[in-house]
Amino acid sequence: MLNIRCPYCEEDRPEIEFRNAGEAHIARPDEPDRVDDRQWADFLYTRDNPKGWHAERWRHVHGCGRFFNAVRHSVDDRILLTYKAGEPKPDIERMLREREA
Amino acid sequence: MRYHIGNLLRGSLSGQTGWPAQWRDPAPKPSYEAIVVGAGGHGLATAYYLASRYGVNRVAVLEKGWLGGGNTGRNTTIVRSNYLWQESQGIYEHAMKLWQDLSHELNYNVMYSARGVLTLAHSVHDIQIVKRHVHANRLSGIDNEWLTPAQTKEFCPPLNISPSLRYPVLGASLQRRGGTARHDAVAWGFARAADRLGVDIIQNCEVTAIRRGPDGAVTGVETTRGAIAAPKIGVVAAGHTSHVMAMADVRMPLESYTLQALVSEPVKPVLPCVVMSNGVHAYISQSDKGELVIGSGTDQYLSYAQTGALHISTHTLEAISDLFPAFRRMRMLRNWGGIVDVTVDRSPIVGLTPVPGLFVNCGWGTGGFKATPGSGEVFAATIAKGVPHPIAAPFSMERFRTGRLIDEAAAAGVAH
Amino acid sequence: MSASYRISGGSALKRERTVRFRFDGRDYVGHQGDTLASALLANGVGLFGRSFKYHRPRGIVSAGAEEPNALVGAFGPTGGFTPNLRATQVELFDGLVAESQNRWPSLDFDVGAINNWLSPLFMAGFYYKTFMGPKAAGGNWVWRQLFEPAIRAAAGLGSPPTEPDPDRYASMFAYCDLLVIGGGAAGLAAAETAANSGAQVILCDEQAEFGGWLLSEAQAEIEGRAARDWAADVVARLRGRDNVQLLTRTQAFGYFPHDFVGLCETIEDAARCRNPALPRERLWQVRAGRVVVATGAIERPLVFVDNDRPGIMLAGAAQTYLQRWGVMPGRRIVLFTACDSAYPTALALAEAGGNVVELIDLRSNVAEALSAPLRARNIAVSVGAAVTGSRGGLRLNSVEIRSVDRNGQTGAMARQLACDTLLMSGGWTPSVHLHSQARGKVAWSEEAKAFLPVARAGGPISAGACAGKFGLRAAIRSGADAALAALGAPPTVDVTPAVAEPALDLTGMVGRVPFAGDPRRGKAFVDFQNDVSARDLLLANQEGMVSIEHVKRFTTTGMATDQGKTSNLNALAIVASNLGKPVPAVGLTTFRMPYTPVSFGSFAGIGRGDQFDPIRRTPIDGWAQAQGAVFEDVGTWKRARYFPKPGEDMHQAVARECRTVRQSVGMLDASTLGKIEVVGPDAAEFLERMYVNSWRKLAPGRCRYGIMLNEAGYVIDDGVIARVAPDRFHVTTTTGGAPRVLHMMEDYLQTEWPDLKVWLTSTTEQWAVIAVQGPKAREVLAPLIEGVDLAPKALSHMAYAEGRICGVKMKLFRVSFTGELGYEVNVPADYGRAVWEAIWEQVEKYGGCAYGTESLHVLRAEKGFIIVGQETDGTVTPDDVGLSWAFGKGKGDFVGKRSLSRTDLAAAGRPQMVGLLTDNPAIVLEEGAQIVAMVNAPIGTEALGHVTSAYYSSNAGRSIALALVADGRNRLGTKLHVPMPGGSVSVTLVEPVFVDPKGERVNG
Amino acid sequence: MVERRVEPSTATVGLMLPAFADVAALTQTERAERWTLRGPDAALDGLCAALGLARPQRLRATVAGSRAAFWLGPDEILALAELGAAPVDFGAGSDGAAVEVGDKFVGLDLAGRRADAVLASHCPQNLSLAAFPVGKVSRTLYAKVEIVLWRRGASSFRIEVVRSFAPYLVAALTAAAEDLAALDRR
Ligand SMILES: Cc1cc2nc3c(=O)[nH]c(=O)nc-3n(C[C@H](O)[C@H](O)[C@H](O)COP(=O)(O)OP(=O)(O)OC[C@H]3O[C@@H](n4cnc5c(N)ncnc54)[C@H](O)[C@@H]3O)c2cc1C
Ligand SMILES: NC(=O)c1ccc[n+]([C@@H]2O[C@H](COP(=O)([O-])OP(=O)(O)OC[C@H]3O[C@@H](n4cnc5c(N)ncnc54)[C@H](O)[C@@H]3O)[C@@H](O)[C@H]2O)c1
Ligand SMILES: Cc1cc2nc3c(=O)[nH]c(=O)nc-3n(C[C@H](O)[C@H](O)[C@H](O)COP(=O)(O)O)c2cc1C
Ligand SMILES: [Zn+2]
Repeated sequence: MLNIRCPYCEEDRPEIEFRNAGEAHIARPDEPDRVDDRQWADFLYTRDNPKGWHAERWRHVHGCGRFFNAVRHSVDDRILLTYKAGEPKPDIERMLREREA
Repeated sequence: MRYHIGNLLRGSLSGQTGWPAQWRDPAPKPSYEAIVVGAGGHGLATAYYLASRYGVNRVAVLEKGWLGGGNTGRNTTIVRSNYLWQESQGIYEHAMKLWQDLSHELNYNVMYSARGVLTLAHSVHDIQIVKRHVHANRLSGIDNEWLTPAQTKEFCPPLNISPSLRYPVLGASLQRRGGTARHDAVAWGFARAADRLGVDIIQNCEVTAIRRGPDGAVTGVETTRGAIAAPKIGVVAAGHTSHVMAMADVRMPLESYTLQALVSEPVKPVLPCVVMSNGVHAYISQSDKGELVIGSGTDQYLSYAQTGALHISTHTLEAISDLFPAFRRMRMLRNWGGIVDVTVDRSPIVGLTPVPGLFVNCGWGTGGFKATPGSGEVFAATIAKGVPHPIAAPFSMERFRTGRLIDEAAAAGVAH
Repeated sequence: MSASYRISGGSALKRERTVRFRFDGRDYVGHQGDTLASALLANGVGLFGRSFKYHRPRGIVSAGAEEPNALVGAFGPTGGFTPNLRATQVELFDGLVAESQNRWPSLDFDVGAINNWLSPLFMAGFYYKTFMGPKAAGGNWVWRQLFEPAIRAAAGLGSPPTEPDPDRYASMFAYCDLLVIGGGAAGLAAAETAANSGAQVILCDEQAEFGGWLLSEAQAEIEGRAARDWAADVVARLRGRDNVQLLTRTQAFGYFPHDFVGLCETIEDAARCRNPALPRERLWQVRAGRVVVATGAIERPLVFVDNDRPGIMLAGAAQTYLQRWGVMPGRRIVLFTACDSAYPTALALAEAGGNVVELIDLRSNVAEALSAPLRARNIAVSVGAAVTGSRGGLRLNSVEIRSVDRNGQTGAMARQLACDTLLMSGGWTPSVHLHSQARGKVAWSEEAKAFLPVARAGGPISAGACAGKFGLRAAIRSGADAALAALGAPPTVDVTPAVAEPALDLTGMVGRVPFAGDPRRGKAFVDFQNDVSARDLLLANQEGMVSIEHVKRFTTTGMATDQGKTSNLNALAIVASNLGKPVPAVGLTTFRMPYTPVSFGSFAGIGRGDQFDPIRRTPIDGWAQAQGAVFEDVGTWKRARYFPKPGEDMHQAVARECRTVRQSVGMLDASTLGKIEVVGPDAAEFLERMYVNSWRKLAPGRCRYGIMLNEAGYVIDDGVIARVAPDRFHVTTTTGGAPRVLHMMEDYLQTEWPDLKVWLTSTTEQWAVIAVQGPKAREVLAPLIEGVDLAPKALSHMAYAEGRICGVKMKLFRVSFTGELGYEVNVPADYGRAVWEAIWEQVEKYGGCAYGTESLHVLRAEKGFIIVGQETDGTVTPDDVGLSWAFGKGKGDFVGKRSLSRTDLAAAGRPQMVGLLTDNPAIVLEEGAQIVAMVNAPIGTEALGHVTSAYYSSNAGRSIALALVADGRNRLGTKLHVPMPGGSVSVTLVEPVFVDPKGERVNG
Repeated sequence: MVERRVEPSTATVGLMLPAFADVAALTQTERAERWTLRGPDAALDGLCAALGLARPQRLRATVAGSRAAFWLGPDEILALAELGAAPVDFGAGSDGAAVEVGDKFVGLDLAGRRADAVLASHCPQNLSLAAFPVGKVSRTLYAKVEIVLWRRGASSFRIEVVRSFAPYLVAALTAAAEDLAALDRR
């Protein structure tokens, strides 16, 4: 059971309080009618599915109720950071370099 | 040397020293007619049928680890074909027919055991869904029958059909040809048979890049054991498909999750069939060796770790203990995970890709073991001919654009 | 009966308390503190079971969790039976009944032992090569009917439990700064060091007592006293602290991400005899700040031909039986070792009066300091020699010994040495299981002949023997250091107590003991339980199984219930030598949870019966129960399905209820309907985007039927939505869909449109909902209601009003899911039952009835209203089910809209909802039945659709059905066929409305 | 004028815990009024003020007399008030929402020597006094149901649970208390 820091509660909480909601930063087209079927299908279904760092959405559904994002490593489950919904996708490479330094 | 009781008896006089290696350990050649990426059951079956039925013999199967070590080696081995949609019935029933004689075809006892698969219904809504499957299957000539709770109990004595269960058993469908097969034997049987037809199975050889010509078409792969050329590449990498396809700049409608399974300590025969419940999320059978083989759900998040969370297996064992109150005293012997690649409609993708020469067979998610021979056969045809096999055609990537999904999940909860 | 192998001593025993127990039908006596293994050994029982495949007689090998052989079935204090228990871990209690396994008719005489003679046939993987049956005879049939059942009957170990488990299982979540796994020297030192620094500490050990090897130690002293006394002191100090939680009989079985560790605590059976209310086990789920793993090392057997006879045991185990349980393992004892630890063992046994005849050491160079004390006690010490075989029946009676030269060649001459007990030691394997489960890497150490844990920043820290620190002082020191490192405390001065210990080299050997002749001759067992011998490994390699993972699966080595604790390293070394590779190039198989098997019950905990999932009941449920309603599960809710009168079956009850509703009035408990209050200045705009309908122009006080799609364009929910105020909507959802819909709304609101000022609150359970439907509905309610004018003009169909009923605050909806004049009365849940009863009094006056969900389904089907999840299955668009009319005209984007124009969703000929009338009005179709164009359609005919709903309608006086049929609306009036096992049923496609097609009745 | 008047019936939550009073006692609280308050801070300030309460800070409660407000999330508060006081006027047109949920929840008081352990048996949060001090509130899980947990003292808690889940919750608490009673006496 992962230990996830909720950026709203500002506490680490057990995974079962949360619900995962898939890849983060996939913007819903502003004007869906203007995108073609392929772009729409990409929005609906195509995902990066990376083996490595992954920005993903979570909701603290049995806690504060808020959606937020986490950068988690899909192989070893380390969580680099969590941040509030609406905040930009962090520069993961840079963060990792800074960690190292 | 053929596998045969006579040879085994003869072998017993000489300490079984006469058996040759089941497959060679060849070094990669510079080029092949076709490369299959991934030596899981599907990849090996693809190679076997390419060589045996479609005349493509200069084939290499590249495997980053040991053959059969992916999901093929870690699944709960349920085999059935009682799917809802005609497209699915087509491909799974194609496989089901091949299972019937697979041991002979491969000269390898894959221990296909038609023990019957029960799918339990726990509510009025479940009954509607299960019966819809039964009717659809009957029309397609796929055996599937409805059992009352009493008949279900008769077929599976340890099952608790008490009406006081939290989710009582209100009946079940039974596919009698459904059952299990020995997962390792399937991989090994296909590997040995393909090897005998000249296919090079190259283990410890991870594909790290896909090479493409100026026209965009594939020309080969780079691997941890050097570059290998081929005009056709079939990617059959299950949970790792997105990762491999990204090497050719193709993004896939897939997400990879860890799916767990576990076995109990072995006991004498107690469970005569396979029991599945989508309602309480439990899948169970007993292996030839005596362990109860139990399937859990996936973790909720994307993962390439082959271990799952404790609360997931906990939930499964709760369900199993409720359905089989005596099994509560059984003990978990080993728990593991596999990485399954899941599409939004829980149906596979088999066919061509936007990259010429690149073919893909993936998205079998939590339920592709049963399809192994059928999937291999139609994928081999697709690679050999360059056009989708009719059975595979509906499973193209195009369906995500047109919306013509084959949504087994919507209709059945989970597809195992 | 006297326990003839019991001598004095035995620190674990309470000698004054005797315990009676039964094994294989014979009664024995032991002491409190005994395990089944120690008590039987004390009674001279050496034969414990039969092996998996060859049914070879087997005795005890070890004294702990690693035991491969001595598996028994036993009944617990409350009567529950468990197979495959290790006798070494079964604690005695008065009245224990245990039995051996995998033998017939008896342990002494087992027919299955014939397999031992057939073993040349039954080598690894034999079943893949045969039993396929003659192809002509339909090979599969022969396999299924003949061979497979035979294989299955032979396989398996113990008998399965057959009775429902009578026991309880408890659970606990725990947090700590430091979790210490293993309470030997290293673990105790780690726990005490951490405790001293003020940290919250949990220390667990799978055994009944803390101390680990210290309890078996015979020579070493700490601060001038027996090592076990030091352990007792540390434990006593730890017990006195409130920042330490001590857990004995508690196995750490699984290590999960983010330092989450699963522990299984076993409650002592003797205590459960005294108090049957005690749970059997308790699952601990521990989130640890840091973890110190101090799980010790496991001794390796030596692999030589016939090394599995009863009487052949690990040397350390013998020392443990002696020290802890006062058991002398045999009458004539020989030791065979590849490391130093057997020497103190030999001495200890001799000092306790044992007849130790000889120690055989594989090594040629052995320090005089080791052997001299043995020789002084008349124990012969033969160095550069090996045991190469054994003889005996149900117990060992002699071993074969040969010299071994420096190149590992055995001499030609063999001598036989009579003995009933051989104690072996191949060296010690660090228990890196949990470190590996935590995704820690291990590295091969050639000096230690072991894989040692490689520390990872932030990961668990291994200490003591499991980290290759075999000496006592080294173990204590490494435990203390590990605790400091884990807590980030500065390294302190060395506070390790003064330890006096012999310097022992525990390296030993891995692989197969040197042997003479053909490697395929005889069975030198590697994995005792699964009967895997060195020649099976050789066969696997010969057949091309070169990956250790293939070898494992082909031979099943390491796959038994002990998971290869004693065998894995030997197996892999043998494979390495077969392949001519170094050991690390072959590599280990994966360590998986659980460390030792854990009962399903422990995982399942309280989750059984009604506690499996919450049973949700409405405020009115008690009334329905009192009326004898029959309930159905709808999601987690129990809903009244129908209310049978005496003698009525479901069909009769439903027919009556449906008739009554249309003729006078009926009431339904609709409290489970999902309800969401949507509030805020942008509420209408938000709904505009979430539903296909328009909401901006809906006036306060009015309702509208809303349809919700997912982004892929398929119908996922529906419900009536009332505008309560300009900025406030009362949204209803399906019963099952409520949480999903709220989650999805929150998702869009929080992440797509955070600019919208809208706030959502689930009010599902705030309001009890009573639907009153039928021509008399108004008369029924009018006398009870205040503040709302029920007159049709004042409160027309799809109107909403607030007022009071029976003095209680009420939200009133004039809506109808039956097509009749109808209301839905919402009152605060605590008033639900009382208001229901008040309305019921009225309803009874009009000859009305209460109706359940089954009648509800019939009534709505008569009107062609869909049920999401029944007419729809996640692949159905609004147009498919005839709901295009609901689309808001000229409205902008909404969830799912874009998808509706995708090729397939916009295509002609999609399945469309229609009504079906069977030619024979008495035949009720089966839901889920298929629909085809042809009578008696042959197999393989493509279905045109399926029946989604089918009922007998007492109001229509015939059966009715709804269906999804390809291009259905264009086929109205045509005949199609429903193939059933007994033949086709012909149906005519009609508009999906069977009662009141003009829809006049809602107007009352 | 309507003749018929009815009384409320309190949600029945099943067996309480008297037999394990040495472990912990569980009692159902009186019926109460409750509101879910939602909105940005400014709106919540106003809504709380209407109840005579200060807006609670993250994971905390504010209390005034028999009223209390629990922080559930950055835009969500659960407010409690004794029945029968003067009706509350939240005022119209604020940027937030006050929704009546008095009967949605059932309140339970759990207190006693081992109250924390009874909770820790099935609640996955860290309930040590350091991590969950007196005055802290959190929405979380107990076995399979969601609860709102408020620590009122070192060994006393208030639990709010959605009414249909209450019987399950009480049964789970009871099982935990039974097990602890037996285990402690071991
Ligand atoms: C726990 C569990 C239970 C399941 N239960 C069932 C069940 O009961 N019934 C059922 O029908 N199905 C079940 N499944 C699903 C089934 O196992 C899979 O669908 C099926 O085995 C997939 O076969 P495959 O050959 O495509 O994949 P795999 O066997 O996973 O083979 C893919 C191979 O590709 C290799 N590979 C990946 N990347 C590379 C690379 N870059 N280079 C070289 N090689 C690479 C991998 O190492 C792997 O060996 C289950 C799955 C799991 C995990
Ligand atoms: N024969 C010998 O002379 C010999 C051999 C090896 C080690 N030793 C001695 O062993 C000691 C090493 O101390 P140590 O503390 O490292 O090891 P240890 O063996 O004394 O203690 C390890 C403890 O961990 C427990 N354990 C193992 N796995 C567990 C799990 N998964 N969950 C819970 N508990 C688990 C065991 O029950 C055991 O009590 C030293 O005293 C050393 O001298 C002696
Ligand atoms: C059907 C089936 C039965 C299994 N039976 C056993 C078993 O009896 N003993 C065992 O140790 N493992 C058993 N396993 C699990 C394997 O040991 C192993 O965990 C699994 O193949 C995944 O590989 P990994 O754990 O090496 O990652 C079984 C696996 C499967 C798929
Ligand atoms: Zn939060």
